[in-house]
Amino acid sequence: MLLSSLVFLPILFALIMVVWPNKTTLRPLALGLSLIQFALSLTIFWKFDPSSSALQLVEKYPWIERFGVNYYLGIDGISLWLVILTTFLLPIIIVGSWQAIEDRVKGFHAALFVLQTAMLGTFLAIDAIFFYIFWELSLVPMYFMIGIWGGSRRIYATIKFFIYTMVGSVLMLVAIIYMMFLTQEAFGTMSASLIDFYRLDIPFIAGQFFSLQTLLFFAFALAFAIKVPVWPFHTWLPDAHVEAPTPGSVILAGVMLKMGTYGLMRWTIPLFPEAAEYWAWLFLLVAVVGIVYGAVVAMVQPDIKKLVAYSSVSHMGYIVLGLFAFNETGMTGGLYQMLNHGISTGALFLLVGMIYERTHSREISKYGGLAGVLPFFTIAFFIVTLSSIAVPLTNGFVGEFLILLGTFQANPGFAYVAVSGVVLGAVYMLWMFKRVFFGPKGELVKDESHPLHDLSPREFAVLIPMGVMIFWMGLFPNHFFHWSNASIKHLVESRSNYILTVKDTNTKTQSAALVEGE
Amino acid sequence: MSHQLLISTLILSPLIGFLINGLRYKRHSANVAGGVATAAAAISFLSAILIFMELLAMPKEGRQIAVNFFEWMTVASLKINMGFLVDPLNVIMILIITGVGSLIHLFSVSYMHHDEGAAKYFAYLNLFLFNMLVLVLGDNLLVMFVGWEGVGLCSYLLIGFWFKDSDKAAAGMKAFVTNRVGDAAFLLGMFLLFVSFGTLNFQEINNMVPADPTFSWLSPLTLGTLFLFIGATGKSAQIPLYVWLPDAMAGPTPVSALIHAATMVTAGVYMIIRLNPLFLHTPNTMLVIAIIGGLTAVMAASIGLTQWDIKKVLAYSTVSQLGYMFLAVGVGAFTAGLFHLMTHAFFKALMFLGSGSVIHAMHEEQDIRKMGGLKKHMPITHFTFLIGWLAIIGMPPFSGFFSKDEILWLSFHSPLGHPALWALGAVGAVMTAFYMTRLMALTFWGKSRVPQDVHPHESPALMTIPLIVLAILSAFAGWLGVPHVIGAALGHLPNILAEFLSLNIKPIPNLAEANVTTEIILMSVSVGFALISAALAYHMYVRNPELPGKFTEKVKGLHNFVYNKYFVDEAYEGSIIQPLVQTSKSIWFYVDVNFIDKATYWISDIIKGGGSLVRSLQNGNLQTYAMYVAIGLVMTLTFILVR
Amino acid sequence: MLNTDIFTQIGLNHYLFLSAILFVIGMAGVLLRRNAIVLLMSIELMLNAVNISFVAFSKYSGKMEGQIMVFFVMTIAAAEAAVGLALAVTIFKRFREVNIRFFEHLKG
Amino acid sequence: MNIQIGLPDILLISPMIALFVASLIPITIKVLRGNVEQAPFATLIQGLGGILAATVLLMMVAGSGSTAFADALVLDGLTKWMGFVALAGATGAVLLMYDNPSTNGDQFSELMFLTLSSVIGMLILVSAVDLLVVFIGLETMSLALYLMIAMSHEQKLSKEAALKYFILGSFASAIFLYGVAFLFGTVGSTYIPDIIASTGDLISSSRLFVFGITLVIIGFCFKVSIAPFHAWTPDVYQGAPTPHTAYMSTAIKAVSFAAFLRFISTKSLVGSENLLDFLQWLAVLTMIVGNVAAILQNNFKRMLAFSSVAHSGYLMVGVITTGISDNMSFAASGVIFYLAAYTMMTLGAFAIIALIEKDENSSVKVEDLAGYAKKRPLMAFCLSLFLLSLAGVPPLVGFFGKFYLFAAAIGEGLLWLAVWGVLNSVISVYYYLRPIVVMYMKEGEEDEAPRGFGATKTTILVSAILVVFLGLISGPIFEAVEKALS
Repeated sequence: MLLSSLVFLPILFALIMVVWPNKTTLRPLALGLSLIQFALSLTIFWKFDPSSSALQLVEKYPWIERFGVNYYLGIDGISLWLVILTTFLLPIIIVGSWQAIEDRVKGFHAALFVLQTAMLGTFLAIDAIFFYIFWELSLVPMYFMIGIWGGSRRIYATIKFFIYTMVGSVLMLVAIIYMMFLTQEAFGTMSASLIDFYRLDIPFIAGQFFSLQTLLFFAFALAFAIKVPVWPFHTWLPDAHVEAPTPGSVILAGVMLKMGTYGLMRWTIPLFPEAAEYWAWLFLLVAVVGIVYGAVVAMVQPDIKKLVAYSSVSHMGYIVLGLFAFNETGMTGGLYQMLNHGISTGALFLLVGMIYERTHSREISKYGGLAGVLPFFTIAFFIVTLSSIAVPLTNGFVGEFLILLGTFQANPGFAYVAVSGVVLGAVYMLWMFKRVFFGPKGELVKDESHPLHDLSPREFAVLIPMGVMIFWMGLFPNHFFHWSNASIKHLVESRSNYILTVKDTNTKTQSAALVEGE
Repeated sequence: MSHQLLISTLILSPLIGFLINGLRYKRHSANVAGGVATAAAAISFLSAILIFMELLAMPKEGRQIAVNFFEWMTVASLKINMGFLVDPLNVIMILIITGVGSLIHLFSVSYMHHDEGAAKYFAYLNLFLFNMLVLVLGDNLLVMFVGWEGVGLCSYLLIGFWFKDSDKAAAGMKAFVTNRVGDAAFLLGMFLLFVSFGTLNFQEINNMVPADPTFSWLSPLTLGTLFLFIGATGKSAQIPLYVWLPDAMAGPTPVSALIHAATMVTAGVYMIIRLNPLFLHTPNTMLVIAIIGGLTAVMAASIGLTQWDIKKVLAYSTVSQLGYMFLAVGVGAFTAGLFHLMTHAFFKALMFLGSGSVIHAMHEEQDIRKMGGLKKHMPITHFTFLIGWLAIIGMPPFSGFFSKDEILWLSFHSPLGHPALWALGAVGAVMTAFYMTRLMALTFWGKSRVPQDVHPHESPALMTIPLIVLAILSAFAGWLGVPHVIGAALGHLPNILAEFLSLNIKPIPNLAEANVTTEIILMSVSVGFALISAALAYHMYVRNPELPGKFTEKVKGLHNFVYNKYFVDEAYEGSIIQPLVQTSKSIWFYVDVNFIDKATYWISDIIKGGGSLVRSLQNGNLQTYAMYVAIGLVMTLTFILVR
Repeated sequence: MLNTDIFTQIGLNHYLFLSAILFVIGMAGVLLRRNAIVLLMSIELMLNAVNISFVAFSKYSGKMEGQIMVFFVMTIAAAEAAVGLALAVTIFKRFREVNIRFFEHLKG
Repeated sequence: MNIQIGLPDILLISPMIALFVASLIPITIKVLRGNVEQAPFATLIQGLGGILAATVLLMMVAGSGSTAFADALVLDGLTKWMGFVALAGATGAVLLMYDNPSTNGDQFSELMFLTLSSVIGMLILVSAVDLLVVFIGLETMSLALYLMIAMSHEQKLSKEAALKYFILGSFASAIFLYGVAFLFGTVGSTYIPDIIASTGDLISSSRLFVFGITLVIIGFCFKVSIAPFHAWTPDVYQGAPTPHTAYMSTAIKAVSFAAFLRFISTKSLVGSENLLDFLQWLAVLTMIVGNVAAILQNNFKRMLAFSSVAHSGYLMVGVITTGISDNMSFAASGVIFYLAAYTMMTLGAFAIIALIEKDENSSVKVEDLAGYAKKRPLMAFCLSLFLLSLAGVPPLVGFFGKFYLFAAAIGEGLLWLAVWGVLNSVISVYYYLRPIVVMYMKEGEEDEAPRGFGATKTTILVSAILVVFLGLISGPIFEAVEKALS
């Protein structure tokens, strides 16, 4: 029941938020609940067997039997860390939004919790329809979050976000249904289970776009590519980020974008191995273009948040690059970079939010000389900047290095271009850092009537876990690889004929009751 | 003491110093902060000495201490250990780093006394030591890269130390970004090596290098070493990535001494020496290295001839001397390269600290046109600077003579060398003698041009003691590597350094027997010309101070060209930075906002256009609606019955 | 079953053409006339065209259901006429107008 | 033929009888009291009682597949489930009528009579297996409806709507009937199973038969508002009182589709490629027309009307699938489930419009919703649920409806229709989100406290609960429907 409670407890929490009568105790309560959720997610480590690439802690109940749709949750090395990332970020977001969100506090926290259910469900669902439901559900709370608590162009941004993501995913729905009929053809009974999808052998004709596997591949890939977002589908992201409130940006960058790359890793690549192999060049190409493009466009942004948003485009390009390297190094790097990006970009958005709360402006040109006024803030920002530009011993470096190495092993040409992102990343981040923190004091900074205060204890509490993770993940990546290695290895080695076994939990006494309805 | 503990102490003591100073950075006591930092550096130095003793106590063949802390990254075949290796090659490096580092820390205590960011400064300095030690001790390329980027980061922080000044912050950023270009190449180099060898461990790589050299330009190893060298040009300020180093003088002067003269900038040289079997395997790369090194030596020296800022002169001098080191490693004279690295560390650190002392005395004035005659105000500084001057212009028997001479000789004599390379080196040496003498003359000798309100004075003892120690080292360190020809002449003095390093450094292949006469002639020629050039400079700047002005008038165009550093910065600005920014802006504006985004608007416009069409058809007249039904009916029947 | 000899005998097709012509006239009336009452009459015409078809088919195929259907249709047509006239009367009372061009407020 | 009308027949039509009796009660009382209205609440109870009785009776008699009146009526699974949907829609609509200023009060008992009469027509329609009975059902239903609309207390637009609906409806009925005549002429019967039996031969040999089939299909297309026969829909939906609009877009639409489904199972689509192609294009056209037109609408009701057209397009995909599928019950259950889902969410949405309307003359613009979320958080939340469900966002019932519908289509190889469908649902997201945007993200002025509206609110809440949970438990429901149909 562990995974079920993990996924559905937040819904309960959301209901509690809605009916909770006392406004002052609402935030502490939300924080407490999210911490409980985090603690619960940590118990996965007790039951999870890292040496196995199989699906673990499986819960499967028939749901819509006519279509072979099951209530099917499971976890393996690929989803494990993303689940932890999600539960880890939520308390931080709640504390981070302590003062930023004044209006409709109940609704905000309810939306947060619903969003958490959707995200965790996306990562844990093993049934295609079940997955799709969570995938789409995640749009709704995010839509409200941007639309209600966002900036001045929030409505434009939120509708753009919703429609963009929906365009991709509806075609995925068609593809999923089509694959369900394929399972019926192949195995006699219809099934929406990912495990059965993996067993399908879908005919592939190289060089022909309108062939079955290629079309299905693109239907899935498009959905994920828009979510990632891969260039050139990225234009919703800067708008959404800029208009979203800080917690929204954090969760969007921190987790929601990962749903796209996770989808590529869990669905697209192993389901359509030949097509993925054949079209890998396309994804490598757009990934590399995204890396460079995101970086150069980020460089000239006048708005800090937009800069960070475009930097996300660049960073997400790295992840896609790593995944489509199809080797263990690249994939591990890709997965690791998902976590890194969640931490570092999440922290960047938190920091941008903090300074925005103080000055109500994000325009780079109005800042300057902040380092002299807000030393602690500067240090925090600098550490996160280091992580973002992948300085060794921070988490960003491990991911970027593995991705680039993996790409180099697979396709050196793309790696040569992608390496330029290393330089450009430093350029846009440091240039922004210089303009905001160094030099003479800018108009917002020297405003005597409105003195700026350095980090408050609450803000420290938000940033310290992020800082700890930055260095922990930079220094001891093996702690993290340990849990995902088996799964990634299995994915890489048996990619052309990928099969996910379900770990027989009956032998384990404590989880004997988990598998039912097989 | 166990090796692990020893090396931990060595590496971690500056880190702890950094943490202490970093956490209490708001308290402005420079003495306490400096004390902590210096102690940390000194502990590190003591450990280095202990390690050195341990190493000496070992049998010659097994002189190495390997320590593995933990597995850093293990993915598939990639296994990276947080492993450190001490062997004769890098024990010298750590002695220099911690030794010179300690002295510079000591110097800084006094120098930074009045700065309110002193604690921060010392924290950065300690962090730098930590990273530098990681760089030289790492037993694989990736751990080296940790230090490699780490020192760049500290350099960035220290150059931009006085961040309130936009230009200084910009200089820091320039340093970091230029280094990043090199680092990106370094990464590619690493990838190529990893793909070729399946490992990044230095020893394994060096053992796996094929015996026969490869002459292909496109072989992975040639490309790999070339990329590593590009990485080195970034860190070690060689053409074309040297541009950051002169700007880096925006940082506090002791920083320039430590980072931008003695240690960090030599990392590239160290890296190449570390991988010397590999580089010897790729003669093409070696040729490139030698040419770039030689050219850098001359070009930087020529710029040094014209500069007026005392630190800029020293900075270009550093670039030039680094060029010598690359010239050395490029011709396979790795020992000579390391030797020059060491002597240069001493005398250049000395000169930078000396200039710091001068600047301190002149109340932050750096223009040598406003100095002159400081000899009588600052005797100790002048004397130590004098020794540095003698060393750098290669005056026997000071240290610079031995190391520079060996480089020049081997660039002529080595099968990888060429007389042209020797000529480049010699021209560089002549120029060096000229501009260093000019610097001495304008600063210390001649008439005083010090403004009225400035009263120069000798620096306090905390500053002069390091100067004196470094002066002693600059004067005598050369005897560690006495060239064969002189050693023979003086009664078989051994080349201690070469023997000590013999385990790590592969000899130059096919090196012919030295021709003593040629060697002595070449030596005399370079020393002789250097002396003449120094004398000329003395004549021009002390005897006839109006002469240089007249001379520059005559070659105004050339002078301007050189004085403005060959307009390289402007060229970079105009050909790379501005186009990049402009292109980025237009990409953002035309591609992102006005194409990709607009494309989605077109779709929505089409949809809305369809909407207006339907709306206009929906005109409210029920007969029109009936007409639609009728038309639909007719069309359906036509379609179904006629088709 | 169908008698094709249209020169000697009035066959099914004649009735069908007649019914088609009537139906089209009715349709044209609905499409072209302005008066709501006339529209109602046109619809009645269409229904009667249908009735002719029914009867003709019934006659020529010998199945009597067709005749019975006509009664159903007539009944319903009557009900329709009743409702239609009631509507027309209400509208006329309210607006003093039965020109259907008057009723174009709902559009767009 | 030996025609015998016995007790079994009477029992089988007992739901209709119950409704008929119930419809007469209020109006009889009014007559007995000398043309004085009784309390509207009593009328409501009597009407609802009739509907409830009909539901219970339907549950008892339907589903067996037994036939009544010489095979003119059949009470099979389709009858049962579509009857339920129709009765549910009618219940909601009656509840709305009770509260709505343009329908309640004066003449409420007459309205109840007409409403229940049209429900009787619906039940006839869903159980008819003879085209003539279909026609009678259609007319019973429609004639009552024309009058219901015309009876609105609103004086201008409702009259126009009624006139338009009446003339166009009769026009379409005539076309339908003309088609029936040709089917009769070629097949010799109007009994649907007979038509099915002879389709195989006639579809390729007899043009008159195809002509007849086409006309009948167009008649149905008009009723379910398939473009280009949809033009009446927005005008009538907008002009009619909101409860009637809700009624039309749920119950009426559902039963029309039920009859359409019954007819389409003649397999005429399998035999005629042209007809099949044409219907597919009509389905696509309908989706596009409905969605693109809805995007530009400001009037909330009109927007939902166009959205209703678009949904007819989606449903048409299911109907076409049913027409060509060997496993008809599978595809048909998709359509039925979609209709049930659609009934829930549309009813809810219109109920909220009814709640916002101030008096019988007011029309609700999308902008009028500004700040609604602050004023009535629960109602705003419910409306968001309905709209998101209409847009097909999981896990609401609308998503499952689309899922079953398109799954069946994909299973039959109509992939491209499914693609069109889902792409259109993306377009629809744009206008479904707009009211949500306005409610939650724009500030509006305060207004007076809400009036009673207990019945409306009940409708809304029940619909909302169903919208949330019906989808999650849809598996067993779908299977039950499919079992009942096969």
